[in-house]
Amino acid sequence: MTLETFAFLLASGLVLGGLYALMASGLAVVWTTLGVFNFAHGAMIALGAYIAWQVTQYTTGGAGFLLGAGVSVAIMFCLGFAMHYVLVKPFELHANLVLLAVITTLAAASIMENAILLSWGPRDKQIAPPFTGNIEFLGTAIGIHDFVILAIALAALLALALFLRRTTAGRALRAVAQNREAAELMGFNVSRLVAMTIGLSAATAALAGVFVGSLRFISPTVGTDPLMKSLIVVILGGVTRFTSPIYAAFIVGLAEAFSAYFLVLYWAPAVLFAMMIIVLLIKPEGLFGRRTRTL
Amino acid sequence: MKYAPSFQRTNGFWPVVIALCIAAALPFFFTETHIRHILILIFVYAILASNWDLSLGYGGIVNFAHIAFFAIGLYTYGIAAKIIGLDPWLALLLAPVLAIAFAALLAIPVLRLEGIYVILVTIAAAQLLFQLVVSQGDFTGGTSGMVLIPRLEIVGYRLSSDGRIGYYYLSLLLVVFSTVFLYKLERSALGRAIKALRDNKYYAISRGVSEGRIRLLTLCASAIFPGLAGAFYGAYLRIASPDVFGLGFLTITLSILLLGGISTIWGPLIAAVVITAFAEILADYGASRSIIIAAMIIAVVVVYPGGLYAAMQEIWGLGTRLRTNVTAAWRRRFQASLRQEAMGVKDHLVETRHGPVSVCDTGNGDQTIIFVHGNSSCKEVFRRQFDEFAGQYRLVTFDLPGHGVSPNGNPDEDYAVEAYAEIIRNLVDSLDLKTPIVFGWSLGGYAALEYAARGTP
Amino acid sequence: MSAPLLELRGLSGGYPPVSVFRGVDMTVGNNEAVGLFGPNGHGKTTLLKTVAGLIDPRDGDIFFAGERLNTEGKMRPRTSRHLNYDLFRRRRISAESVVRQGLIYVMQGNLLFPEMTVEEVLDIAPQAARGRGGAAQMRDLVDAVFPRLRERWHSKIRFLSGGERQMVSIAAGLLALPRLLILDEPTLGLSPKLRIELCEAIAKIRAENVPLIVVDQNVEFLTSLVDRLYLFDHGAITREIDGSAMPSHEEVMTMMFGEAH
Amino acid sequence: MGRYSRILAIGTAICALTTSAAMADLVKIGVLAPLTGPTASDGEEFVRGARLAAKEANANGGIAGHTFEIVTADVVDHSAANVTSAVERLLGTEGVHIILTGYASLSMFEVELMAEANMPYIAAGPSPQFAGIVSGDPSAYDCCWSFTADFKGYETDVTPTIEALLAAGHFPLDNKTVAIISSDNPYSKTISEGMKSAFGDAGWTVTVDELVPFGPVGDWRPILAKVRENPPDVVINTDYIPSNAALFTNQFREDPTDSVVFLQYAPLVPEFVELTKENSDGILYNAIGATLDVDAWPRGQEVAKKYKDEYGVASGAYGTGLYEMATVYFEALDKVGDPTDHDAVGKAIVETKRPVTSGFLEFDPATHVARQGIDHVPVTFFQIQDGGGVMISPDKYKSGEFKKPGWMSE
Repeated sequence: MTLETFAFLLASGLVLGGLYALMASGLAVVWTTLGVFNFAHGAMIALGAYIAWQVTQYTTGGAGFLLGAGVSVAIMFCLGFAMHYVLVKPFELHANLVLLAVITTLAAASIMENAILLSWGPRDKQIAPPFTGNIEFLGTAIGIHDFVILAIALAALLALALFLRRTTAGRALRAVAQNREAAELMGFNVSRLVAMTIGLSAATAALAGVFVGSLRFISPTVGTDPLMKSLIVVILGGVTRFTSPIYAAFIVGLAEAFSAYFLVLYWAPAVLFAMMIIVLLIKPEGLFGRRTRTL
Repeated sequence: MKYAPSFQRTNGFWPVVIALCIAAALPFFFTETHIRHILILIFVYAILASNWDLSLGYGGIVNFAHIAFFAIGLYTYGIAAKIIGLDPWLALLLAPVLAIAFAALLAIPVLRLEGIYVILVTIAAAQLLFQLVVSQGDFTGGTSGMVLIPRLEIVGYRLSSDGRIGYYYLSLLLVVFSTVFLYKLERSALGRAIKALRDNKYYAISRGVSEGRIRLLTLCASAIFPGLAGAFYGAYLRIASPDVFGLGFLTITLSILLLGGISTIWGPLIAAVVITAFAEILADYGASRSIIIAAMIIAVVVVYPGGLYAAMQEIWGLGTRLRTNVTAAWRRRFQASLRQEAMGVKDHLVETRHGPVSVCDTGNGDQTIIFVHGNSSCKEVFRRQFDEFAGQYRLVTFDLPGHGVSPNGNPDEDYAVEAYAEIIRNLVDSLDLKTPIVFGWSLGGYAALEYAARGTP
Repeated sequence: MSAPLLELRGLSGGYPPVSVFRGVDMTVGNNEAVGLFGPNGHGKTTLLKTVAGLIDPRDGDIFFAGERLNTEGKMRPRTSRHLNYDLFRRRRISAESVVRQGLIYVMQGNLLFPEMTVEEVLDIAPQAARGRGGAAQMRDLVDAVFPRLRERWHSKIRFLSGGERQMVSIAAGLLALPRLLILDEPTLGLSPKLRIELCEAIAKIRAENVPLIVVDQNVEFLTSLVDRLYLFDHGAITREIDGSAMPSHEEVMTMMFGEAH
Repeated sequence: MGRYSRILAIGTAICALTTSAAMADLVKIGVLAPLTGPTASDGEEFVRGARLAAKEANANGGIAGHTFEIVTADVVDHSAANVTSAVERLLGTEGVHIILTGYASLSMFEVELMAEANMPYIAAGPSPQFAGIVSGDPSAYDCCWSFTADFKGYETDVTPTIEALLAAGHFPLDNKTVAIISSDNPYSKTISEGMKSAFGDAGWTVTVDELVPFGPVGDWRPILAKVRENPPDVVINTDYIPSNAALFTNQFREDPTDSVVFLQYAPLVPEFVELTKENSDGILYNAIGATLDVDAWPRGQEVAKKYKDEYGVASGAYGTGLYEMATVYFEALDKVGDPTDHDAVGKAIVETKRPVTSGFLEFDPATHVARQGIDHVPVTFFQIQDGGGVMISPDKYKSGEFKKPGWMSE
């Protein structure tokens, strides 16, 4: 294998990894806080992408892209916030919370997908990438846009991590995730904090959607594949810590790129699912996880 | 089981008989194959959902690979009947065997995990199976599936002839068998062990229930009829395609299960009819149809998590309460003389903290004796005591809430020993009974003890 | 006499349909420390959780500093077992509003937030006290009472010992500027050395005139600390003992379980 | 046409004329289409094409005294359950006497249901699957016809066409190497397998032979890395999903090799060019059954224009295809007169010999599949030039010449 090929695969793996990290961290944040799996995460990615696309129809170029991303993140945050009150809060004390949340989030995903279909139609679309052209990366050419996206994704994750660790508001969110009753006794409005967490998750989904929509293409069902991928990432990494799915995302991205080269892409999904079962069997808390849940 | 009445003596007997008769007669009213097709689909969904309830509702194992049992049945039938050339009926019987084998395999990871991890590992297992099916294109037809799977015939008669009437009755038969199986299982020792393990795992284990064995059996038992239904589906549609692994199929079945209500056998059957019919009515609305159905599911789950069957039971219960209340009121009004004849005094309603109760009070005497009757009884059981002691003591007795001619109480509040004790105290206060002797019979005895324990002399 | 700081009138509650405590009347005066003593499993914690707003009371009222904490009226019984009442019924009391009023409940055996550091926990603790003065004073008090916490400032809670966790809990409660602090079994399961350290710390807090309700299994500690003692048994207050005649351990046992004990 | 049937036809025509008011009943044309789900964009085209044909026929006073209305049934995700339900719905709808579709299921199993109900069915799904079901007992499937021609040309015609381009001196032939990438679905896989043997027979070497799982592909770069290690003369990707093909094109253009690029089907879908913009200039693709919107084939131009005038957007293969299927049915109905006589309609359809948008339509009685070939439905080769497909082969229809793609060296 030449250095060129290696660089090429590395770039591919890193970009995929960054994308997966962004998708999976949103899923993990909700999971850690509520202990439920949000099946609507894929649909939120799709909806975020469509909102941004709509904005870029009015404002083009780099400004349009930024504005689109901003508007999409803001709208999706509000939607995520509202979703908590409709989809989870009403039965958060119910014994079957996990199961009920599965069905409400599945239903919400169906609503969002079909609403997208009704409002934007079924055809593939792309959010015009603001950066075109290639850059040299260790002797091979890769689209600039991919790298910019990777950088923004990492910056967004870093910002989220800093928010959660360093600010009082972020610490309050972590407190709610770790011990709900104690947080309530500290005088926090737990429902609002949980809703904020889901809002944050939706915002990262929107960002991921904008990136998918500009790197790849969007259709109403574009979220299905990211949902499965983030599921795998989250399980491999474990959900107990905010950072663990991020490592796992890069591992999965790189593994996908290199295994597609060395083995065949064909078996990649099967290998991933088999890995997922094995990890669940021997270390259910994930490769980088611990027993306690935290944000 | 000793304390459960036989099915013939339950409230459900006649409704089930009537539903069965209607189901058997339906094809004569609906001759179009379209409607029969929908009915067959309803039966298939009903089998899938109600058997899923065995693991999910009764067993508490959230198995998202349940649809994979169906898929295995489907592909087993397809491969056995078409590629190996087995007799279709034998292939049909082979399907559940392989489904059980897969369930046993699935049990290995499931046994080690809890809660949401079970969901994840089963999703992964189903996806892995999907990859396997798709990759073995030579046997399974790959992504497009295998077509022209042999159909079922009975001595040359195709079950699909005469507007699919054969398939209709076969699927009805499957539903009946599946339901009888689930009903019997639920009431067997195994069924009790399954429920015990769900409700209090460690207690159940400490009482000798083997967690591993029971969970394995639960999964295997829940695989039998889905496997059969899968094979039936293959024979009926004559295609085995990998889309049964998709999220769509899973969502419909899960919606049916949750809408019907978990931990009931009948709920999923009812919901299968409701959801499929509803989806069919809305078929012309395209994307809006999915939105409406999804919104409906959210609404039900959020507002009434118990599901349709629980709602039906509550409405039924409401009816019963209304009926008994009306009867009690009618008796208070028009049969007072009969009771007066027995007791010697006329009864009247006295207000208490737990609603009005019907009281007989002889009214004179220094020492009062209060008689409290037992479960499913009434104050008139004390008529001989009233005959005997009248004159010597002041005698008081009353109908507990929901008994005799007292109005019904609220089940959460009023049907408890503590509440009965409080009623006694209220009566003592309002009738000015001073320091009574309280005589309790059976349940009344507990009420009397509770009254005494509260330190009211 | 001015109105008491906390007043419970005929409070009943529990986890429906089970009723855990009934008809509890209790008062805590301004600047008063009150002890609550009774056997385990008889509903003390459920009562205090109700006061703290974690559980809806079924009947009765809670007044704090002259204001009612719960919404008025008796909890209406459920007529349907499956209808989701959480959707239709507003909670009758919320922990958030209770804490904002300055009634702080420190839970027993509190694991707190295992993955956060002491610093982080104490950073978010004053949240509820926004708009009330005296924060700096309280910080000094915490430093003075729990010098140990400074040493563990950047340790995660899950690495702390049980006693240290309890200290963090109490410190967090203090930083919320309590007008009344409820300590639920603060010395439960601690080593004797730590227990003594914690008891001393609580005494220091009391010395700062912080009104307290303390639940503990140690009668000596309670009687040395509080002005009044309530005996709690079978979900009801069975006796109220005034500070002028604090009984010994043996006497309390006799009061609760009779002569044979 | 036999004497009796001619008399019958005249008789019917007279009846139709005399009692046209009374007899002018409504025939419903069932259209199976994915109205929701991932392929809903194609479904929209199906319905539009059929609707256009019905509107036109109604405007002309109907066919044999009948007017037409479109009823649709949603096959959603093409799953067996949804397709069956949709088919049953149409079969159960009063007044449906013909069912048309672009494609309903990938396996074409619904043909079986149509045959059982004896419902005339014209489909444009994958013809090998169709033929596989029908050829066992063609007479049992007299009602079912595949508008899609035999796919054999997809497998065989790429090699000679590229060799012809080489021979014409458009680009040098280094070492006769080809990289073939396919997706694991019956359509792409069958074609890529056939291509491999066709190239092998012609003395080519297959340097890369990749199969990717069916569904969205996140990144083609690892596969492109393999391609680049040993740059081939020709790169072929038979994955037909437009977004996959578009991503492939974009990522190929990041660091292109000195190769001719051939994609299967996807460039036919309008959004492919939209998504790739100038990156797709120079890409080759072919089609069987594409609209022959060229001067040499007036029928294709005419229908394509009609569609565009009606809906404001250009049709893909399915819009005009469904229009033509409806036309085929109208012609058959015109001959038979009675739409309820499904046997006769089926037999009339087999006699179809007429130009349609995709070529000259004639069915093979052995498989009920439209014949493929230069005189029937041809395999047409296109190159994307300045954002539009230019037909460069066969010579009979071509509208332009091959241009050397920008990424290839001089």
